[in-house]
Amino acid sequence: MPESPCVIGNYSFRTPFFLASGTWGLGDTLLNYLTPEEIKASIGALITKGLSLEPMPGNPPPRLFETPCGLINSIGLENPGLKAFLEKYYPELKVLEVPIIFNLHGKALEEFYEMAEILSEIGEEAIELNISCPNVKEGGIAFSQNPQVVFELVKGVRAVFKGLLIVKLSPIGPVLEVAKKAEEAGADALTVANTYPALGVISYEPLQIIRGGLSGPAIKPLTLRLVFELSQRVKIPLIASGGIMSGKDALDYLICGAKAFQIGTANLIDPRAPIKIKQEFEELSQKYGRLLDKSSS
Amino acid sequence: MPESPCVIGNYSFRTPFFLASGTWGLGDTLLNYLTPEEIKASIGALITKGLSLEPMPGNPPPRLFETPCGLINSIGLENPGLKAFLEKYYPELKVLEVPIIFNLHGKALEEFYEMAEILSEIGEEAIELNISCPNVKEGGIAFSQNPQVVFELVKGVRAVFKGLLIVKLSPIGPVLEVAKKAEEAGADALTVANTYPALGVISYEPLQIIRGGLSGPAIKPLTLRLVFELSQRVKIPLIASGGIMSGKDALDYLICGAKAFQIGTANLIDPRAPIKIKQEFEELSQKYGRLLDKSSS
Amino acid sequence: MEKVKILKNQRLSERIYLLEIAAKGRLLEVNPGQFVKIKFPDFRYDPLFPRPFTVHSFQNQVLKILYQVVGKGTLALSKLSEGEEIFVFGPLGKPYPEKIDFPLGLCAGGVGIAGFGFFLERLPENLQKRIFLYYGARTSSELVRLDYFSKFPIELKLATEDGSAGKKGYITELLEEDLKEEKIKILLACGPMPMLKVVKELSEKYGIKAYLSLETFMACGTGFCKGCVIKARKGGYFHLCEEGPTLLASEVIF
Amino acid sequence: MEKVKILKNQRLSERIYLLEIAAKGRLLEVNPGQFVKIKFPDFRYDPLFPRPFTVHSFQNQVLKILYQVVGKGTLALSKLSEGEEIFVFGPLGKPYPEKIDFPLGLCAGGVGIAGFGFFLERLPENLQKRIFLYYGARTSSELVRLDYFSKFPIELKLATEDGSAGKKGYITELLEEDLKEEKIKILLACGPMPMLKVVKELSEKYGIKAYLSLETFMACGTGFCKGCVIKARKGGYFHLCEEGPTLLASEVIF
Ligand SMILES: Cc1cc2nc3c(=O)[nH]c(=O)nc-3n(C[C@H](O)[C@H](O)[C@H](O)COP(=O)(O)OP(=O)(O)OC[C@H]3O[C@@H](n4cnc5c(N)ncnc54)[C@H](O)[C@@H]3O)c2cc1C
Ligand SMILES: Cc1cc2nc3c(=O)[nH]c(=O)nc-3n(C[C@H](O)[C@H](O)[C@H](O)COP(=O)(O)OP(=O)(O)OC[C@H]3O[C@@H](n4cnc5c(N)ncnc54)[C@H](O)[C@@H]3O)c2cc1C
Ligand SMILES: Cc1cc2nc3c(=O)[nH]c(=O)nc-3n(C[C@H](O)[C@H](O)[C@H](O)COP(=O)(O)O)c2cc1C
Ligand SMILES: Cc1cc2nc3c(=O)[nH]c(=O)nc-3n(C[C@H](O)[C@H](O)[C@H](O)COP(=O)(O)O)c2cc1C
Ligand code: FES
Ligand code: FES
Repeated sequence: MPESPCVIGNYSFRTPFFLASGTWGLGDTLLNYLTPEEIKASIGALITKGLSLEPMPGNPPPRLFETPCGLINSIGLENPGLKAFLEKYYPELKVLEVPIIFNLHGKALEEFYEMAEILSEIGEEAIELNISCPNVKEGGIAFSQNPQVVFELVKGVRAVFKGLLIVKLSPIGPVLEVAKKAEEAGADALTVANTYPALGVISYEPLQIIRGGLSGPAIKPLTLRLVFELSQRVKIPLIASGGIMSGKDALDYLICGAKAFQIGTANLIDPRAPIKIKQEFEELSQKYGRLLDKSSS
Repeated sequence: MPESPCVIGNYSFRTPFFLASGTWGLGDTLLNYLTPEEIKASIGALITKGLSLEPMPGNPPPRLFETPCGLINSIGLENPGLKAFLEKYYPELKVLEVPIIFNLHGKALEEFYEMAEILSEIGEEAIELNISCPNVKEGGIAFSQNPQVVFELVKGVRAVFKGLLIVKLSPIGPVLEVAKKAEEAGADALTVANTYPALGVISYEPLQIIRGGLSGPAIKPLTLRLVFELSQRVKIPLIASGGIMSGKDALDYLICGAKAFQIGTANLIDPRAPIKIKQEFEELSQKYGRLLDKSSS
Repeated sequence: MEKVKILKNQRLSERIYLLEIAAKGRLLEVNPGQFVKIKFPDFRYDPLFPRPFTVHSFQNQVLKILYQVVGKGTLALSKLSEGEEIFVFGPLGKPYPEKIDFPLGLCAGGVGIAGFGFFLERLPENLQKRIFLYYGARTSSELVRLDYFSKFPIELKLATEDGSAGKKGYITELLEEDLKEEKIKILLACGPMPMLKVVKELSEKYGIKAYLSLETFMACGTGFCKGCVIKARKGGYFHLCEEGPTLLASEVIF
Repeated sequence: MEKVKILKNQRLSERIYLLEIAAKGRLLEVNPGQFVKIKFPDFRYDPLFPRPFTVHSFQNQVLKILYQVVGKGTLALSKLSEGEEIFVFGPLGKPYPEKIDFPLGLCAGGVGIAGFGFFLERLPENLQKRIFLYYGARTSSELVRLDYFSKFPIELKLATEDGSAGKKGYITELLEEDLKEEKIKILLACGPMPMLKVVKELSEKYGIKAYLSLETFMACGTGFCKGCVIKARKGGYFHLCEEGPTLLASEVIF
């Protein structure tokens, strides 16, 4: 059974369901919809919105476009910056006693190192390196197109940060090579994967186009395939992220080799989705227990 | 205005709507659903099912799985082989007087050359090289992961075939490089793109998994983005293929740089889809005529 | 695709419904054993594909579908009310085989009963009298349309898994009793896979011909996608939507 | 998400409907100006996101939504019948501003009228008397709920583009006449973008405060996605679902 507890690297999580970066805001409204007890019982870790060294205002509208069974977003990493986050938003989250994973975005390698050091100094234990955001001009997805750069990045962060180090892959580009390099450089786990570069024509008059990342049920068959392929090529644990809307989706990812599951777009539809998904997953796990034993062996 | 006629290379088509390979069978049941007049009026070209030198039985079931707004197929290029197709199915199609584009699949370069020669000898005028089928063990998508091999392939086919030469790209891998190489080697146009490698868990007991290619509305935002990016990097015309279900979808592709549109999964839902899509497209083109003029300039 | 009005969409049991539409256009040409596919005119792409259903009854231009709610498509169908419009496409597939011997055993599991209604409707009364209809379900409430089937001069035999109606057990047990007594010459079966497997085995054991109405997921139903395959004994595959859905048991492998 | 039963889903004009549900749970806490989002319990992921709607009326625990069919989500909503269940999530967004001067002008274009019903319901009668409600639509049949609004002791002014009811032309023309005569001190407007732009301009021209209820596509409505932004005059963005949907015209750029 994958839950109770879910072990990744040297860390163990109460449940394998994590809240995906950028899909629960900065956390300041989370408690409007879930009680601390519910959060503790269903959510294994909270992955912060992508944080950068300096504050970022994000992209101008339109930032969102609904597609068939999917969402294109181009938020552009709107965030108050790592330091302001630590001051203003973090204290409220910390009291929940749910592990916090810091999702970091840097325009250059040095920015990643600097943020990792800051977190290391205050004793933080988990980082997810976002090398795959399709919505920013500098950094972001560009990193994940070059396996050698990823190697250097992970190596550099590893040097200053001893905690749990997760690398969040882009689903496009030389994914297998990047995964291998991240593993080699000392990553503890891989998040598979970020959103898919996409385009939507919002209106013709005026002509409004959005370029952004596709998430949601539409991409699940693609990311599921990626998890499956990667699980046969790397040894470190895989954390699935892509269209997990139900317990079945999570179970599918488990069967294909994932150890934990990020809930992203589903939170936008319903902030209580994690509770529902975890419950469905447990019911299915009970029902198909033998199957799971086989697939995890 | 893009239609009447739609020009690609030295060829002109009555309409920019083509039937995508593998989504109208071998053509023997087409006339059950459309009259020859309807076909002539709405369909610019018929792209054959992927044909190989030798007959192929296709993959064992399950070959299909529906996903949210998408379809995973793993047909495995079931086809009677080029020669049998020419004998048994082709004569019936030829009388329709709609250009036929031969979609070819080879396990090795030589097989492509041989088929191109056969077609050249009988005076056929159009080929679409399928280097992107995700559902066969040999050939298929493997080709499109290597730009240099694509260069060689296209060069080789070009040497024996003087007609319209289209290369059908895979949406994954080094797409831009492959596109460039195909252009350089003498391709007249690119089809963007084939299906996306995907995986579906069909059932748990017994555990049934399908690996195949994802098509349909789910992938449209992804292929639209690809067309947009490619249109800025290659000069030869792009033929869009991915989730075109409505006139709006085609118009979106036009705006993003495509010159013609393949109707694929939509034919499976409704064999009369091409008529409907063409009509919607024309109505929209009228309405947003000025916009189109701008985007094509 | 014909756009037709729903005349009635009636719940018969917890999960089984009877849909009635006014047939028109090509639908009027449908024959027993063929199916249609149904699509909603709601601009929503999930579910993406129309769903296939056997024609259950076709009298006075009223076409009926007997269906069970198993997923999102059938759930959506079950929520439609009288007067709403749907697209119905067909007829698709091959009719039941033309030359059939009698006495004929029809074996149905659950909604697998659907197509046998239309079949009986088109059969001359003298042949109806030579029909044995074996109809099984989990429980009595799922044995639907008994009134309708009782009006035919057939021999109707029922079984339920919980014994709440008819014989307790599987319908294939009743069938085997009659096969032993050589009451029937040929079989036509429709129902869940496990039942069809038993029917296939029985037909081999008792050396009679059996036709099975099979199911696979269908994307097109028109022979376009080549996805609906069943392994053929002679090698290669049958395309169920074109060559089926009813195939000779002896010619398929599953 | 509360699962609630539909009490009524009535067609008022070609494209405008009135939905009534029995509120419960958190929904009981809703205030005028806030909105809810509606999702169908049908396991279909297209449309993917619940759709946001202002609360139009809330009396005796009956919550009403006035909505217009514009796409697949609202089309699906319009097809639901009495007794069916939907998920309703809310209240979301900020209520209308608390401190408002009178006389107050409410300016509505089309279904932009929705929120003003609930607003009036909660207003003491003496203040209702100091309300001017400007309500415009394309044609008379789209001026819905006139009976309901007529029951309030307000001054109701109508306009239609085709002149089939009220003044012929845009509602903002009526508004400007009264602004010229200094009849109103403050404005609250909801309707299509072009109308809101004119209201913004008028408020600047006549030097009065105007609040605008704005719209963007919303994925979450809960402040989670940061997608629903409107440019702020002071730099940066407003998140409409958290800080809106009603914002001071002078503070936004569009
Ligand atoms: C020729 C034909 C005639 C039919 N006639 C009738 C009839 O008369 N009455 C009737 O009630 N039904 C009939 N069916 C079955 C009916 O079409 C299905 O029950 C229906 O399509 C289910 O749609 P859904 O959206 O409700 O369920 P879905 O949500 O699509 O799925 C229902 C179940 O099927 C499983 N499933 C989905 N795809 C596959 C796959 N590729 N392989 C295996 N399992 C899969 C799912 O996991 C789920 O358990 C017929 C089918 C065929 C092929
Ligand atoms: C806070 C709030 C309150 C609202 N209150 C009401 C109300 O009380 N009554 C009411 O009738 N409506 C109200 N609306 C509008 C309502 O939510 C929409 O009309 C509805 O979501 C449309 O859904 P649909 O699926 O029917 O249309 P869709 O199919 O989603 O699209 C409808 C139209 O919007 C366009 N569109 C889609 N996405 C975007 C985008 N990102 N940017 C620009 N255009 C886009 C489409 O092209 C199409 O023309 C409110 C909206 C908000 C934000
Ligand atoms: C609105 C939105 C904002 C996101 N912001 C971030 C981010 O800041 N950092 C990041 O690594 N991923 C971000 N993502 C990606 C998600 O964390 C997740 O990996 C992706 O959406 C795929 O999962 P899903 O289909 O479950 O949403 C964002 C996604 C969405 C929809
Ligand atoms: C059932 C099926 C069979 C296909 N067979 C072929 C094929 O033989 N050769 C090929 O190049 N593409 C094949 N394709 C890909 C389609 O031609 C098309 O490029 C793809 O489905 C994307 O377009 P769509 O989303 O409009 O379907 C097939 C697709 C489907 C769904
Ligand atoms: S369902 Fe497509 S060929 Fe049979
Ligand atoms: S709609 Fe998501 S933050 Fe406002």
